[in-house]
Amino acid sequence: MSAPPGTRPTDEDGKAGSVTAAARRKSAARRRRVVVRSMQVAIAVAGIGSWEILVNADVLDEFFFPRPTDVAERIGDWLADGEIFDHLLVTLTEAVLALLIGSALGLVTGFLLARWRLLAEILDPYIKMLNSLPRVVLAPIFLLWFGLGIWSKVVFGVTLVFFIVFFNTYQGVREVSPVLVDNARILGARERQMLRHVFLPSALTWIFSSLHVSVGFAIVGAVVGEYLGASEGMGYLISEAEGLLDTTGVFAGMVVLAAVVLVIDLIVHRVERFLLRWKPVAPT
Amino acid sequence: MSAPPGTRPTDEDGKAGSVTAAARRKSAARRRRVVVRSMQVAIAVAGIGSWEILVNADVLDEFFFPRPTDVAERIGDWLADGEIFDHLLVTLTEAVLALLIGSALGLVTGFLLARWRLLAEILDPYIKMLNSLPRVVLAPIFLLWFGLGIWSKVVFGVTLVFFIVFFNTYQGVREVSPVLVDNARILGARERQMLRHVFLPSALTWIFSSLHVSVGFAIVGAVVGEYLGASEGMGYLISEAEGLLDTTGVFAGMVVLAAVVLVIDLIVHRVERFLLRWKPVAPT
Amino acid sequence: MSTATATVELADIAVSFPANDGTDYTAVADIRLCVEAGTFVSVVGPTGCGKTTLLNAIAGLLTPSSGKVLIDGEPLRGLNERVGYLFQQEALLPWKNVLDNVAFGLQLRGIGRAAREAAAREWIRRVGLTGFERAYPHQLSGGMRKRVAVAQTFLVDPDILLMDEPFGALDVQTRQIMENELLELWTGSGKTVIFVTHDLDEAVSLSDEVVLLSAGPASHIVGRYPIDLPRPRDLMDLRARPEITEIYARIWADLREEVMKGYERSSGYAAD
Amino acid sequence: MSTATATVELADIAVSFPANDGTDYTAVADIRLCVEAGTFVSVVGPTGCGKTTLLNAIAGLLTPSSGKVLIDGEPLRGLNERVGYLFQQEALLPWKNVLDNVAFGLQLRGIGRAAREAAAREWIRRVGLTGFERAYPHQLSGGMRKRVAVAQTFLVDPDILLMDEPFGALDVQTRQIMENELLELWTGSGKTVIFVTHDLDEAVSLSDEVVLLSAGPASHIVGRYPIDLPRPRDLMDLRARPEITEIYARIWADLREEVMKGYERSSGYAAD
Amino acid sequence: DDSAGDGGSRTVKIGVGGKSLMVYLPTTLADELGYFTDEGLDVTFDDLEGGSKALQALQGGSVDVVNGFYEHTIQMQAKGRDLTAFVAMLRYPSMVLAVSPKASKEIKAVEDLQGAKVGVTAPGSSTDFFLKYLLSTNGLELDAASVHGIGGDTKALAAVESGQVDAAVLLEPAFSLLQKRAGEGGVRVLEDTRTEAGVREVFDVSTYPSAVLYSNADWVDENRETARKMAKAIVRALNWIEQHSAQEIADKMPEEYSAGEPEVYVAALDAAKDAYSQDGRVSTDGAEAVARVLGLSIPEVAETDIDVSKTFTNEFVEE
Ligand SMILES: Nc1ncnc2c1ncn2[C@@H]1O[C@H](COP(=O)(O)OP(=O)(O)OP(=O)(O)O)[C@@H](O)[C@H]1O
Ligand SMILES: Nc1ncnc2c1ncn2[C@@H]1O[C@H](COP(=O)(O)OP(=O)(O)OP(=O)(O)O)[C@@H](O)[C@H]1O
Ligand SMILES: [Mg+2]
Ligand SMILES: [Mg+2]
Repeated sequence: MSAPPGTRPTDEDGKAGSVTAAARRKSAARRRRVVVRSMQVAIAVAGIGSWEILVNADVLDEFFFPRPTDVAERIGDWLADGEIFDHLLVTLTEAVLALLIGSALGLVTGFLLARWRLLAEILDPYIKMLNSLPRVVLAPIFLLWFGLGIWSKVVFGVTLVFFIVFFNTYQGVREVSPVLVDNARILGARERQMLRHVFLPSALTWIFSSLHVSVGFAIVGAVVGEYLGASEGMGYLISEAEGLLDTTGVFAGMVVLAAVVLVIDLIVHRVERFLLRWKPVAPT
Repeated sequence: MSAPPGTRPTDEDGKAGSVTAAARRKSAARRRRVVVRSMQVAIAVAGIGSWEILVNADVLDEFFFPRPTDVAERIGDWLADGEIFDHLLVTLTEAVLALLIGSALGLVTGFLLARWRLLAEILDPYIKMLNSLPRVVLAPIFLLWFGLGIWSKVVFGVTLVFFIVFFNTYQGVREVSPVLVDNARILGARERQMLRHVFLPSALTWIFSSLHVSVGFAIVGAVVGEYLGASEGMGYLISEAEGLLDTTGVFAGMVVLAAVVLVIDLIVHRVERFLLRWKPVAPT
Repeated sequence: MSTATATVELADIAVSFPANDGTDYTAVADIRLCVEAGTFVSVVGPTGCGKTTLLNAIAGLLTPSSGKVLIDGEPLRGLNERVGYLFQQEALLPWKNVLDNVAFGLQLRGIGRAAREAAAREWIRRVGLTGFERAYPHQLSGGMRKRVAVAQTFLVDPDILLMDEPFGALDVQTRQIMENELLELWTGSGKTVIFVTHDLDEAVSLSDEVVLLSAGPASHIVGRYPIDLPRPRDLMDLRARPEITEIYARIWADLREEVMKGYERSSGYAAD
Repeated sequence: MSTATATVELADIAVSFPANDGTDYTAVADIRLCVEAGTFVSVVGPTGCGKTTLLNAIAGLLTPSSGKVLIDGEPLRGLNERVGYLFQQEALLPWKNVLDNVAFGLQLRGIGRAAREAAAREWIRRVGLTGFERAYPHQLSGGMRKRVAVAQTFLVDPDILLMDEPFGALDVQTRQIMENELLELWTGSGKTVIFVTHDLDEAVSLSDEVVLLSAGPASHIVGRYPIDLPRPRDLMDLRARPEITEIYARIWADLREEVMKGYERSSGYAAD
Repeated sequence: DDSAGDGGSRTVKIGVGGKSLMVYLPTTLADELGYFTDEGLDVTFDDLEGGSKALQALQGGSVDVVNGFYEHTIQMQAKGRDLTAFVAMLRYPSMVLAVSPKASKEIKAVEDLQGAKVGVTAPGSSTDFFLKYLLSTNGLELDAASVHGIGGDTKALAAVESGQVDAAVLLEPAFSLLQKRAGEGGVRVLEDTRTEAGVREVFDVSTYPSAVLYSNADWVDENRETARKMAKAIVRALNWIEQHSAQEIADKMPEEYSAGEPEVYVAALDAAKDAYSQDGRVSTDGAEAVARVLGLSIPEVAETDIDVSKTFTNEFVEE
């Protein structure tokens, strides 16, 4: 791709040329963002529009697939009413706590086992068995230990997030380039310093990859936890609507959740971009 | 660590020395395996034993934490009865299908989006929103679309496995060393060949890391799917036991599941070891 | 063996990279160079001046910020399909053993297993790695990996050969063997070779012309030294010939000046 | 600057690696070598003979299959805490910029930011990278990365310095500057230096002794060439001196023999 | 201060196995009408995913009282734990065995369920016991029909409507909605326990206790005053129900409850209204009927000599 002829003359001089290049890169990025946003909107419009049309044409059963306009209206009511914010806050608190605690535990365990291989081999089957337990079935025990408040939901989310983060951290640490490890050790790094300067930064892409999945699972954990027993929160709202066969309410609840996830993920993404700022842009 | 003096003389000759080294490595590996296995057994014995003692001492409520001996007895009954195998087979079929379909979809989507970055940017929010939907709430729609048979459970599992595999594949492909990519392209690789020879092998550690988590989630998906509506399978069995307030049955079901997971994971592990046989042993 | 030839022309090329403070770092600028089809050109210059950058531009892996790369007079768009490129960094596929790595180019061209493995084994022999066909890259020494890369690149027989310090990790003698293999491959093939090296001896004795780049930033061509020696050349003999020593001394002096300039300048220019 | 000195002794060392067919590949065998404290020894040999393997053993990164590494007469267990090691491969931390990479060793020793950055800047200047303090490794050329690694290793001032082809990626002049820096660092410091290189000129002009390894497998020491030249040496002058040319020629011939042997042998030994 | 002077705590946590379910309506209504407050009680609700989760919450100490099914008191007695139901809110269990409009075969009576797929809310739940009881009283084996757990709400509706199950035991308001959606005569009803006639036909008793407030026997003993106040509030709510129309009741319920399809809600309420208890009492013959039904499905209950008198008390509702 050659430069447009108009920009040519300034390129003769090194500095001026470089400014143009930077400007060009910036405007290309802006153009790309516009394309992305408009495509996203187009997809949303097309998806929701065809949904609405299909419902109106009775192809989709309105009971199971409530009209998007009804869902929007319900959300509007909720927002106007304001009560939704209390529920949302509860669920959000649970999800964020689950994300923080779950990933902290996953990180620590992942590092520990990746560095202490014998322990990893010993615990391997236990971890895999624990990961296969259906959390829903364990709900009574969570209730027993953590009560009906937010903590049983947090634990619920933690049991999902933990394993996702753990497996990726574990593998991420083991994937660290041996030369980097050797070099740091020769330069005098103790185990703790290795973690901080070598293993953690190197495993970061792995960790963030798992965090992106975890955001969704933390929300799911909180909601399902509430669904199983609670007196507030989005899961409670959804479960109540479900008991009343009010599918519009169920969908409205899910839409609100989905919107919230985007916000949390945006935060994760920002942190990621900051921590991984040293990375070369990926090849295409 | 110096060699034991006894083995020294043979080392004078290159070939003999190397045979000894290979033998030494092998016996070290065997010793390690023995340590690992015996520690695993020790943990199991200690864990189950103290559980039994705590229940007998009424520290743990038997209503929530059934006596391990009772659980074992129940499993024995089930095995003797033989009916358990039908249930197990159903759940296993669902889980394996969920694992296969979910990871295949995750892989394909992951590759597609990693290679087609504009599409990835456009779809990004949608994927994250979908991942945050509580699957349990969607059960009516799964049921409507996929019936009460195994397929609604498979879909349930797929919705869990897909995201885990997808996010890791996506990141794994993007982490491929740019030099390898450039080299392969210069050597004449078309996009399909790049996938086969560069991206797939390079992303394999990422993919397998996600598969290890996915095995557990596939089982969970199948069980929870059955839990929500089925006439057979381990989830049905567990849910029935729960309705009957028969916690012994609930735990027995979970123990059987956990055992099964180890078997599936063993298979995944074997495949992994074969496909990643080119890897140097990780540094310690 | 292919017989197509290709002229490589760098028309007023500049390349800049985004620096961490948001400005640009201009690596090379004002590069005008025409490499006639079938000639062997070496590029030398102070480390970090932009040699690799130029090769990347010719390979189409990097789009110049301004200027064009012309192949046979046609502006290059996207990847240059006619080049073979021996990278400065290691670029072997870690999951393929030596045999499969060397045969990779042929595999991509759809050549059957038997045929490509026979060809690969021949090149493995020529770079002295017989016996290591089944070894994976991590089981080889640095120099051995480099030789595998040489075999990999030579085997696909490209019209344009870009080589970035290919023999730097080899001992003198193995290096000579490799140089001879290269000349043998090149002689009469009509290939265009662009060869980056730090060994002036090597540059002078192999090439038709040596191009000297200035110290960065905004590195440009400061000298071109045609080497009018008869071919075929006997590399062993060559180094003693007076013409060689004379050219060598000139390049050496010019390069030294550039390096010193760069050293002094480096405290003046700030990337941060 | 530390003043402790260390004798490095390789007592009958052999190293073998598991090959892919389950047998072992013996890289080096019967290595007996004593490097006196404070001496500068270069190791040369055909590529793939086992030079890096030896350095790894001395650094404690690799346990010999038989034999012992003795440091000041004490058998080495685990990592050798007294070495600095300039790896043949790239080993910079990609997430640290040049300044932080160079200062890394001091950071690990708990030295405060201001002090370690001042020291690091000084070394960055000495390797000619002023202006690139904030650049990340992927923004540097191959030779620049190598120089960052040099600065990183030199800055921690170890008793034993292991260097694996440190200057191979540098142009001749920058290489000389680096060699001078190395000699300056070493002279009078009592450091023991073990230096792997393919440049015989470099080996001869820097060292007290050159050690030649045979071609692999089971590589062993085939020649030791003491270089009895007065110090301090003027590297520029040195290469013209007749003693040098003579030693050079001897090593050259012996090395050539080894390389040729290896080439012939390589079809006889099979790793697969 | 947490105690109401003599005999009991002032704050009560009630666990409900699906608060929006119509069978538990009187509790919500009592709360909405302020009857608990009138008694000086501070009541909070926790909504649990089902009756057994609510029971587990009680066992684990997360809630004080459960608004759940009477059967659990019998099941727990078989496990050697005493629960006491102290006020009933339903006299007819309100379970309806209905045939799917898309049933795979002609089903006219319970006998025709042989080999059919039948939906219940969950295996091991009241609906499951109900089905087993019907099968056995109609001369079929307990496993004559294959039982599917399909939940009690949207999922159940989806399963029945689409013919995933041939028949199902449904609760309100799912059944009313099904009827409305299938149109006049679209749904064949095999058994309907929303009326006295239905209950008598199926169980051969006049009342059959289902939704109740129960707690651990110890708790009831120690909080007699609180139990009495709660029972009183519920009975007042029951009386209020009797005296008002379905529409009026619906209007008193929280707004969300009529957010979906208000007409269906009212219609369902209208159909179920008769099933609510009038005096809050549990009858002994009804309790024995429950024990009989459970004994069929649960060997543990069959093997135990159940003393139903220990599972409930009417002393708090008898004023
Ligand atoms: N991706 C990049 N981002 C920023 N700067 C870069 C990038 N790649 C190269 N540079 C800069 O461009 C200049 C030239 O780099 P290049 O790799 O072409 O040098 P070179 O001549 O090949 O050096 P060497 O002999 O050491 O290999 C260097 O100053 C380097 O810092
Ligand atoms: N991890 C390994 N597994 C198997 N073989 C290995 C391994 N590392 C090195 N070798 C073998 O040991 C021999 C010596 O390797 P080494 O890297 O020491 O060579 P070198 O002398 O440093 O060569 P160069 O000059 O090319 O760097 C080689 O034949 C190599 O194949
Ligand atoms: Mg370069
Ligand atoms: Mg080496």
